[in-house]
Amino acid sequence: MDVIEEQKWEPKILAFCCNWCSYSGADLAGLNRMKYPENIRILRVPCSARVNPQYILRAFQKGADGVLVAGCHPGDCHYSTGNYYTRRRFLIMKRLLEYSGIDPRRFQARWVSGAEAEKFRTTVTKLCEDIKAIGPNRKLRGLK
Amino acid sequence: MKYAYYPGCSLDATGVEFDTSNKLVAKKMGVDLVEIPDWNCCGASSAHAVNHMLALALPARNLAIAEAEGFDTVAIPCAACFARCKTTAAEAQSSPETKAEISDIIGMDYQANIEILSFLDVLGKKIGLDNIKAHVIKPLTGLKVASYYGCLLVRPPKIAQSDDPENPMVMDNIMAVLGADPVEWGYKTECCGASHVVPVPKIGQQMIHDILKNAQINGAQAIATACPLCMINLDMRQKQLNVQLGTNFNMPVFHFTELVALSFGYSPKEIGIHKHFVPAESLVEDALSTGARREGA
Amino acid sequence: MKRIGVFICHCGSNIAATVDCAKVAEAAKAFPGVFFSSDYKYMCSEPGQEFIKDSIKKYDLNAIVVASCTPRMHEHTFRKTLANGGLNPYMFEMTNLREQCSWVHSDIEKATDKAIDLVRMSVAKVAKNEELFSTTIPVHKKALVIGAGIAGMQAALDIADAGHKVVLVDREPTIGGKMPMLDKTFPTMDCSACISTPKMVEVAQHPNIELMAYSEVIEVNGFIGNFDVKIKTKAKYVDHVKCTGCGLCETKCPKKVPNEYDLGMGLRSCIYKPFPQAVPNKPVIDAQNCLKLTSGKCGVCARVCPTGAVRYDDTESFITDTFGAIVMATGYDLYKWEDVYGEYGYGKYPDVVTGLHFERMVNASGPTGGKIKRPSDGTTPKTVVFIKCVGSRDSAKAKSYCSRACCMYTAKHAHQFVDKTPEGNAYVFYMDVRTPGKAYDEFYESTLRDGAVYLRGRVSKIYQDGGKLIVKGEDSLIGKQVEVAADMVVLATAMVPSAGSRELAQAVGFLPDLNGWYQEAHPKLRPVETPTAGVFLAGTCQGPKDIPDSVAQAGAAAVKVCGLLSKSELETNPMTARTNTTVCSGCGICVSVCPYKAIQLQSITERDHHGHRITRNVASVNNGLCQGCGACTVTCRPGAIDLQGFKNDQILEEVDSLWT
Amino acid sequence: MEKVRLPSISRDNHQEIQRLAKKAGMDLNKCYQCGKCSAGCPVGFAMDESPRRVIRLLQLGLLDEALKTHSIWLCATCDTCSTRCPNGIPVAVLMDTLRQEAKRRSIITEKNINLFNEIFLSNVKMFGRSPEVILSGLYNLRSGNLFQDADAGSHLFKTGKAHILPSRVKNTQAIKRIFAKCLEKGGQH
Repeated sequence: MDVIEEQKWEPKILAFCCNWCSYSGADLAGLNRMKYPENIRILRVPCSARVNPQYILRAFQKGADGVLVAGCHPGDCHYSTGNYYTRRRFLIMKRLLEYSGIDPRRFQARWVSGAEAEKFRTTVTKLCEDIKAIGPNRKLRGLK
Repeated sequence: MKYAYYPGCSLDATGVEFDTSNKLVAKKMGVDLVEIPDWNCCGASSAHAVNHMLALALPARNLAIAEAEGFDTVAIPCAACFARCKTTAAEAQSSPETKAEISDIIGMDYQANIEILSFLDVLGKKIGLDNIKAHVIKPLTGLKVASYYGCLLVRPPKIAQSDDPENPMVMDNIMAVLGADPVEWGYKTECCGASHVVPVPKIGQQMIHDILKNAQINGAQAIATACPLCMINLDMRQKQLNVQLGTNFNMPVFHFTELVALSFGYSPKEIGIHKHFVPAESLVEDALSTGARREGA
Repeated sequence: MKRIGVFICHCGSNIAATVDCAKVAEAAKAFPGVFFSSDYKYMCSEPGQEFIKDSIKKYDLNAIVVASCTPRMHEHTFRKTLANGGLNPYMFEMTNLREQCSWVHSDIEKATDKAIDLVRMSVAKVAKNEELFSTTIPVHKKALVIGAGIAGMQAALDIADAGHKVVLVDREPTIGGKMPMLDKTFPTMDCSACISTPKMVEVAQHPNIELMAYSEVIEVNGFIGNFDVKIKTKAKYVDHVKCTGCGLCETKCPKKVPNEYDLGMGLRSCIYKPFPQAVPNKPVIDAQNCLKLTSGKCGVCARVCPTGAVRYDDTESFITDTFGAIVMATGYDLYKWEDVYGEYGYGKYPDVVTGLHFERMVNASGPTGGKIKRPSDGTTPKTVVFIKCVGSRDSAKAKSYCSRACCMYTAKHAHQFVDKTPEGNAYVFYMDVRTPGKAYDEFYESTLRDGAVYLRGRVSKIYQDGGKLIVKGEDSLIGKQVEVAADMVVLATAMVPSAGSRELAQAVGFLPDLNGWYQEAHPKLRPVETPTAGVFLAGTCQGPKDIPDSVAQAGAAAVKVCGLLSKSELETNPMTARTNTTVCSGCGICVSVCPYKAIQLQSITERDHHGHRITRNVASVNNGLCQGCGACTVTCRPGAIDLQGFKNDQILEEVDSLWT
Repeated sequence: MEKVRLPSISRDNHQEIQRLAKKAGMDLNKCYQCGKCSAGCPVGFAMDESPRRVIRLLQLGLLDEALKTHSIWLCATCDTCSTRCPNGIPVAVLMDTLRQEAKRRSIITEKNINLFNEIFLSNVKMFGRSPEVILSGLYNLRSGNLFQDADAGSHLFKTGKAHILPSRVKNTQAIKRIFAKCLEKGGQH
């Protein structure tokens, strides 16, 4: 993209939030009228363990600049063990992305409980700042 | 069995009879003790009070020499030296950086893979009770012994790796196979204050006093030690205590290998029992003779 | 072909103030499949819902997106609206414009752009929605309560009183658990047996309760409303139908062994009842020690039994039954302090005992007839030291948690000792005094007034010195070492989950927490439920508790059970996993990740493309058990298993829609 | 009673305390002040502040007060405390660390213990070994307790437990190198 576009570029960040903790954490942030950047797009899933690594790859292919997977804290999973799978899965995922040339800062897995509105806000805000600093993602773009 | 042997400063002086008895016992058990050439002081009990690296480097040099000489095991009579060496090994093993730093300081390559044994380990773990029992020809029948381990042979547990940090039994068991009668007491792992008795006599004396007292209360006729520092504190200081604290201690104290050597048939003289401060020969004679009588009968 | 309707809600000004709703509605018109799009002031209002229903008819819509508040608020409302409007309620998606857009942003232009994106996502998803139908499963109106301590008995009684059948299982020869072993209960000091044994009798006589003592649950299958349970009853060697419980056999039995019930401080015969008020009040034979059963000699009990109830050839028996709900009430054990506390003597000093020993000692029906005596020599101790937190709050040696009841029962013990021993000294070593209960702190204060001396500090060492036990501590309030020459030491040992509770949990189908306690479904909002639907928790199996809390929790669990058993059938959530058997390879990985044991491998027979009959395994999901987490879907390599309502293609459409 | 004004932690001594705690391999917040360390301490009876209170001082940020205690010098490093601590805190190592720090700042509340250590180590530096006679001899001289243990002396010589001529390491250079290196690596002697 040319310079002008580069300047008015706003990152688009996709956030997978588990229905029981992180999604309600985001709701609570709303209830408390906490402000955070508009760049975040929340996609509701029942459990962070429902998030298939394929979705993340697809997001980056389609042009996501950052992806967040947020779930209940380990041990607090509504489905008792789901987020343990999430944790292991995305440790590996991070390495894969790194390997395929994607700045690991673009993908994050975080634990946000239904009570942690402030944590949700700071997490997404930080993520946005990081991504803005890194610039637009061109890796995997349009790969089919 | 062939072990590197690190006598340490005390065994060359106040602990000389410990050195003697260790060698006698080792000989009888077919253990070949080879003194580490040109060994140096391990720094106990002052280095760790002053400079962490110094406390690691001084023992490391000895261990490195032993390793270079091709030994895979070193036997260390003195509990303080034992503790310092084990600590050094532990820290070097847990961190490659530390190991490298140590090697750099001593100007030798320290592998930290040589096995470190106290003499309790040598007799208890390696030689074994049955083996010892087999060599007992003069049982110390009925001798009421309080086995005194002190601190450094059992603590910290991760470092010392003794049989138990709170109620070690290895020495008691050895005493039992010698025919002696190990007494149950409360101070077997209390600290004797090491060198405290020199710079802060009042404190050191109190610590030594409590140990002797508890042994006495529980009916011990003698105390067996596994460390020259403990030995000198408990043996040499009794006279002093009696003067300072108005006690009347007269409790013979032994290096535990002395008792082993005695039961193996060595004479008190060659072991050096007469070198003790608290006269111990008569007690030994009694024990041996009752033993002999029982055998005869 | 989907005909999607989109409705943008202003929520008064809540959304409209920051999002240009008209613009969003306008933009939505351009989304693929959208046939109607509009904004409205309050979608959830009566007219709002009417507007949706009318539009469904008017524009022949078959899928709806409402963009308003969080679905956690009104998803259910609008699903009903669809149903009333003649659509399947699952042909619906909701966009969260309030909590996750208008309330968290202030820049109208940016917020509006985001809102358009969010609506586009929902539209993309709803385009892939399918009609879903919830099925119903029957509920067997019978409850199983495992463990007959005070919590288990209370739960059983409450459920039975509500008119439901209950089977109450306990592995011991008698029900009652630990409470009858206790002497008095804090803070009221009423006699523990006097209030627990009547409950035991009530349980035994209740027409709705079937008591299975000396029995164990060994296998659990099925799901909420339909648990198939296999229960083993151990060999009693006594026919409890014939036996009158006269007790003659017990008096005549020639062999005596230490009585577990008195923690080995007393003796019992080999044909025995654990204690006089045992329920059932009939003996069993201890096969490990019985002379007849071990050596073939003896046989006295059979000879003296007036009803000929003794059966040396008795064997264990099994039953299987179906239950609608299960209550876990397996209780606690005391931490084995002897294994780790060398500084306290590894249990080699006879006069260092646990709180439970003390309870038996002060208990009038206990081995000492209620007299506090030193186990070593039977003398009355003058100075007793009580040590709290032995095994509790000790992450280095034992358990890091607080056992909750110890502060109170230690206060009780100290009180009882000074009460029974006028010139006695009671010293209590503590770290904190935790008395958060009605009349608890007052009780502690009364113990202080009784003359018990509390010393703040953990004891470092106990050793025998002649006839005395020397206890070395620090009074951390003055920062000085203290030494007590005690005659007896009582340790308040930690509570740990009862032996075998982990295996039982696995059999039932859930996992205990790190310490082995049963994990509640939610620490605040679902404290008596487990992650497994239809399984509830009562008493200390969930974590350390005192009697009042255990009883209260038992009542709560009972209410949940009654709520469940009051229904004759349950509607299942249709958003569950489903397998496409044609592509399922039967690898079974999904089976291993499912936290609810909802997936099983099932063999199917079919014809392959050559027409040959082949039999192979495929994963099949039990809708009764599946809770719809979707963990299985991600592990499925051929992508055969998918989650209804959150299918792969639905989510991928959402993702893609953001960048089209 | 002396008054402590909180917060007593200035930024730099907070960092200093964290550094020392890290060096000792412990987390100060882990200590819940149960006092088990102090209860079992064989030197406790002689300490001005129990080990527990020394840790408390650090928790409150009162570093100087902690370094001024006699306790950190009197600790015999017997590790009874560390072995029994319910939170696995290496108390004895902390005492070593604080002692070393106190010495670095020349806060020496137990002159004789310090003197003993200095003579001990200077002997080791000189001879590579620690000849007990010279140690006690020099110590008596410099501490002014001229006749301490003199009574034992004769017996020691008589029984050959003490020699006038100290046994020494041949390769004294190696030892000097070790001391030099350790000094340059910070810490002191």
